[in-house]
Amino acid sequence: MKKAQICELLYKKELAEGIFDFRIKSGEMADVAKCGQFLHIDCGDGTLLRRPISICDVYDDVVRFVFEVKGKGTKALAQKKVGDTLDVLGPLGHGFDINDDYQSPVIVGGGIGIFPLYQLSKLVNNPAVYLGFRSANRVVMEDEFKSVAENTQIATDDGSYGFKGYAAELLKKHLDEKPCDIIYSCGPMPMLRAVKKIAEDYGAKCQLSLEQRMGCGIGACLVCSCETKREGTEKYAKVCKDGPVFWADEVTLND
Amino acid sequence: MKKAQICELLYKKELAEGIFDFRIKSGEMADVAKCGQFLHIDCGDGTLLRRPISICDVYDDVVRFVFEVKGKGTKALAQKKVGDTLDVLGPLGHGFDINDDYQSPVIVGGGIGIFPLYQLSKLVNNPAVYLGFRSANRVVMEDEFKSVAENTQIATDDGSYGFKGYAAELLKKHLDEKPCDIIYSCGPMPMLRAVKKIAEDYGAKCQLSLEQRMGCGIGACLVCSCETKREGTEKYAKVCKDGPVFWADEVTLND
Amino acid sequence: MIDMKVTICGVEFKNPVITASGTFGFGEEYNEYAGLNEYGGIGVKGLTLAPRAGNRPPRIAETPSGILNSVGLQNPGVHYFVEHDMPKLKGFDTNIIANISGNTVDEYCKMAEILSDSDVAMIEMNISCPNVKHGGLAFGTDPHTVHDMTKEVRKYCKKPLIVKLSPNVTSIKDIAMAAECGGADCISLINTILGMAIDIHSRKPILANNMGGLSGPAVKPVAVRMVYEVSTVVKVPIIGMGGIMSGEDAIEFMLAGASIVAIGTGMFAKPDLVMDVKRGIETYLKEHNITSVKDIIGKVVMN
Amino acid sequence: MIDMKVTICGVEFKNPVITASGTFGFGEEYNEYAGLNEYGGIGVKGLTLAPRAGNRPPRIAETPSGILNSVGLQNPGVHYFVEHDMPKLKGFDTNIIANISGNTVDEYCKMAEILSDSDVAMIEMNISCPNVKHGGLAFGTDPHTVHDMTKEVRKYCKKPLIVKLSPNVTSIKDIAMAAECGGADCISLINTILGMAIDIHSRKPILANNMGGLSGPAVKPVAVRMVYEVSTVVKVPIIGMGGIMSGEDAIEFMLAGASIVAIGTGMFAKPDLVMDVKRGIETYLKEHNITSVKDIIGKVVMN
Ligand SMILES: Cc1cc2nc3c(=O)[nH]c(=O)nc-3n(C[C@H](O)[C@H](O)[C@H](O)COP(=O)(O)OP(=O)(O)OC[C@H]3O[C@@H](n4cnc5c(N)ncnc54)[C@H](O)[C@@H]3O)c2cc1C
Ligand SMILES: Cc1cc2nc3c(=O)[nH]c(=O)nc-3n(C[C@H](O)[C@H](O)[C@H](O)COP(=O)(O)OP(=O)(O)OC[C@H]3O[C@@H](n4cnc5c(N)ncnc54)[C@H](O)[C@@H]3O)c2cc1C
Ligand SMILES: Cc1cc2nc3c(=O)[nH]c(=O)nc-3n(C[C@H](O)[C@H](O)[C@H](O)COP(=O)(O)O)c2cc1C
Ligand SMILES: Cc1cc2nc3c(=O)[nH]c(=O)nc-3n(C[C@H](O)[C@H](O)[C@H](O)COP(=O)(O)O)c2cc1C
Ligand code: FES
Ligand code: FES
Repeated sequence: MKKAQICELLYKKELAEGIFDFRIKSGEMADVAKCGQFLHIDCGDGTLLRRPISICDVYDDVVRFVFEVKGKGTKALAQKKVGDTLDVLGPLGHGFDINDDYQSPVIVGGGIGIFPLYQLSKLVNNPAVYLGFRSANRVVMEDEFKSVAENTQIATDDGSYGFKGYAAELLKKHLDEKPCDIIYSCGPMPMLRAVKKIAEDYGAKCQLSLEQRMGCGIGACLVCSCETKREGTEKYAKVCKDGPVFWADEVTLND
Repeated sequence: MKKAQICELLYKKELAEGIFDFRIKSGEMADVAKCGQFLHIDCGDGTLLRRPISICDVYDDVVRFVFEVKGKGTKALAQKKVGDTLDVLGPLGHGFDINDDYQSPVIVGGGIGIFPLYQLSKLVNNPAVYLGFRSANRVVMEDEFKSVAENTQIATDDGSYGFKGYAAELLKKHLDEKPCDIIYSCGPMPMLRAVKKIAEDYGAKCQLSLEQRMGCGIGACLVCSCETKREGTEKYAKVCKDGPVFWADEVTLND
Repeated sequence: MIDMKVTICGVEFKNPVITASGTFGFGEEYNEYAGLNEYGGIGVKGLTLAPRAGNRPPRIAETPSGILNSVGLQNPGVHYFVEHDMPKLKGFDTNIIANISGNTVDEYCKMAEILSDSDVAMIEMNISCPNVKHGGLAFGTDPHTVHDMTKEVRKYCKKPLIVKLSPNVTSIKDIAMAAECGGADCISLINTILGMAIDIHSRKPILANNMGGLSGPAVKPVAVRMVYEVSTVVKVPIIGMGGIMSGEDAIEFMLAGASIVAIGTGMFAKPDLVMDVKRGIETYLKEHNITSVKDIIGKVVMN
Repeated sequence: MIDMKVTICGVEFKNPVITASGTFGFGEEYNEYAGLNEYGGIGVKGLTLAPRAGNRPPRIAETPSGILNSVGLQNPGVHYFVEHDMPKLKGFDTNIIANISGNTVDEYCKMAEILSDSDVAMIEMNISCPNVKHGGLAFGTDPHTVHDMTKEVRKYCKKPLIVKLSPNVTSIKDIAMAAECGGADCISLINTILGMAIDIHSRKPILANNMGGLSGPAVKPVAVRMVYEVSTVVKVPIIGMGGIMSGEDAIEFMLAGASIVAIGTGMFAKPDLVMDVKRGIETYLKEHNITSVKDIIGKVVMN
């Protein structure tokens, strides 16, 4: 029987202002977690709903996630101290399609979307990784990504660090010059739309990790829908259960 | 201008199961607190209303209060750790009439009602103190009371410690045998009713500290009413502002 | 041993805790967190005659101690349910309560007819969904409409018929009496309260559908009041819901007059909440030396 | 500099944040926590023609993110107010809004007449108090009654007349339109939602009056929805309230259509909340480069 787990917070670090690296103890979750899945976390402080946060990495019996403080829930979560316990549901959802057939994967991340891509960068064959941030002071985990994927390149919207522009532009340049048999991407909706479009234009396979406001997180309440290409009742897929990772050609990104 | 104060929790001890002794730092409050006043405390954890808790004692810049875990608010309060801060409004209300004219005061407390009587026992002249508890394992602060008022006697409902019976019975015995120029009492409603009755029967002056569910705590919202002897709109007094300490002959204790 | 059985409309519930329609899908997902066989019953996702895609996302917003949802009855249609979901659900030893919504009275009748031939234990007529343009809430706010609809649907319904009331009304008593007069075998309440939340930075309502239904602990005092009010005017049993998060909350509803309680939003926080609530009720009964849960139904003592 | 001034019904408010009637007494107490001169206005405790003792205690219960109250209009009567409280309140540089409740239409008219000769800036007709047997809520739930009452009271009222609406209705729009047609110069909403909480151990309702009015953050989504709905059907300005705890909450109400916002229950948690809310609004306006608070009123963009 699955259940919510009470996990001790083992490690906590603020990577940049408002961005926290948490590592919690849960052998049970670490054992079964698949890259790209997420946790549904009770943040406390009177929040009713859990908050979905992607798994960033897994070591032994430790699950790592990194999150940015946005509103009430993540603010309360950031207040937790090492030694406190977290009530966590997971791992949930479907992760990335990782497959040894892919020889030249490209990973494109933006903002908080880079966190689920870290473990992915370790697990796929020699990926090219393009990470976009608003500006230099929001750049996090660069060294970590570089240590697992030497072809990591940073872009900032304002050019204050690395390439000036969007990570999607780096993807385009890559596709113009180098081979790519799959694109994995996670980040803000405009970025995902751009990546989807580029993938279509270049005929590349592409997986996107989506976000949506959630209730149950396990597929029962139908609130976390994303529009798919199919029609009828199947028009909407569930981000929590069918996703959060989808094949780009399945979803419209209209929402 | 008055305001809610953010006070550090300096000391915390569980005196008996679910009964906590808290000491917080607030020079401002310690300076002005009067014996019998209360604090209105934000307990956190999604509680909307503050919780009223009596001041138990004041030392230098430290305010002490003792409380029992009852429901959501006191439960959350009990979770606070030394070093955490509390958001406290106070001191509020009107305290006891302390007056050197009183030469033989008797203090009668029951359950959580004993806490506001501790400082009082120190400040009045040689009081006789009768404290009632449900049973032996609920007896707290006995030594402390004895060290400030040698005539302290304990009663338990079930006779598992001290006198078997109610503190009010000890009061009655006292009045039969010894002088008393004022009675101060705080405790559960049945005890207060008994004390009020005894005071009337013996013609003794008597002050009671009452409890009522509160909103604002400062006299504006009129939810904390207690019935008084007067009629008309003045039928209800405000426990938070006119009290919590009232002269026994002013209140009906009908509620 | 505490007797947790409650029988309403001739249907025996092994305990009085069921799930609220729409929050529980068709059971599959939650079955992984607590065996459905332990449940008194399960209310499954609201059905319509034809399949429905539901409203655009986002469909949920958190509010203080509550949520707004605007799912809009996404469902595969009553035929699909009978053919694909019921066969799976039949395998569980629990009561299945179907929940139906129509655009017209005729649709309700058709669905009641179809479901009457299935293995559902009861049929709940949802005339209180705030998230659809036609039918739903519009039906549930006028006593005459409620009466006439219930009477009509009753003719086609061979199972006990529950009428689910909307709290978005001036007098819940009038609506409940109309439903009872029309032939309702049971009343369930409350459905969600219409609400709105605005993202002050984008200046747009958070829900793509603009408005949605409020549920969760925030609505509990309103729900308890309405259950009590309805209990004073109808003789049929009541299924009470709205913000139940614990055994204590469930007891509050039962004292107010509910024979059965349903859990919805609370499960999003705790996927095995139904079990928690059941255990919480048992603990309370033990503490108070009550041997049968039936003995607390409607036992509030008014001041 | 940000312009926080809002003028409604010819009355200038130095900022759009006022207190909600009944939560603020007559101002004295809160003046010790934040100078009343800083307030846009203050809504004082509900008045009746004769003094009223109010309901038996307990009069308050905490519910998830909300409270139930059953004060029942304890007040010294309108005459006492005019003679004893107004002289003190006059000393403050802020708008005083009187709030009146009557057992009969006639009583409302008398009170409006009496207060018209005082220095109050506006008169708020409370036809939505759930805590009194006569008048109150009973008046506020029927459009015809609301229309006729407003029309009658309007005749005697020489100050701008606010009609305060009850959320305990099927269609808040119908009631608001009725009030506007009857001559209301302004609509305020929401008053409290009727609710109940039961102490499961004593089995009695916590409030001695059994039922009470729900307020606080729990009701915010319902209040925002109703303010928006009313804004779509009336031309008169709206005073919005219900669960405001921050500048962000206030902005939500203003975007939904409120010209002025009122703070009630929130002050029990934070006695200087009015100031917090005012500063929160200013911060938001600065961040969004908006120079006048007037520019956000009703500016929600529906999806
Ligand atoms: C599958 C998935 C994985 C995610 N992984 C990460 C991650 O690794 N790191 C990270 O920083 N963030 C991640 N997010 C986003 C994160 O869930 C939101 O930032 C967070 O829920 C905001 O909660 P809040 O209380 O701080 O904000 P509030 O705005 O106060 O939240 C209010 C409500 O809206 C929901 N909500 C608000 N923004 C989002 C959003 N972008 N996505 C989903 N729900 C939202 C909240 O969950 C909550 O129910 C992920 C989201 C999803 C769906
Ligand atoms: C003037 C005054 C002084 C007090 N001093 C002390 C003290 O020194 N030590 C101590 O242990 N307790 C004291 N109490 C009682 C204490 O306030 C309650 O036990 C506490 O509020 C319960 O809160 P809760 O959230 O744990 O319980 P819940 O039952 O969850 O509270 C729900 C609501 O009811 C109110 N409430 C419940 N019980 C009481 C009560 N007995 N009196 C007032 N409000 C209540 C709460 O404040 C809250 O608003 C005092 C009460 C008053 C009025
Ligand atoms: C996401 C969601 C979907 C719902 N869908 C339905 C539905 O299809 N049919 C129905 O009758 N009620 C539906 N409801 C209402 C619930 O069944 C229930 O009446 C309400 O949520 C109050 O209970 P709660 O506070 O425990 O959630 C839905 C509620 C939620 C939160
Ligand atoms: C204790 C209390 C007393 C109230 N008394 C009155 C009143 O006398 N007249 C009135 O119009 N509204 C009264 N109200 C309603 C408030 O003015 C307000 O409409 C409601 O509480 C919603 O706002 P809030 O959530 O900010 O409190 C009262 C509310 C509370 C909590
Ligand atoms: S969050 Fe409930 S179905 Fe996805
Ligand atoms: S608690 Fe508000 S007047 Fe006493």
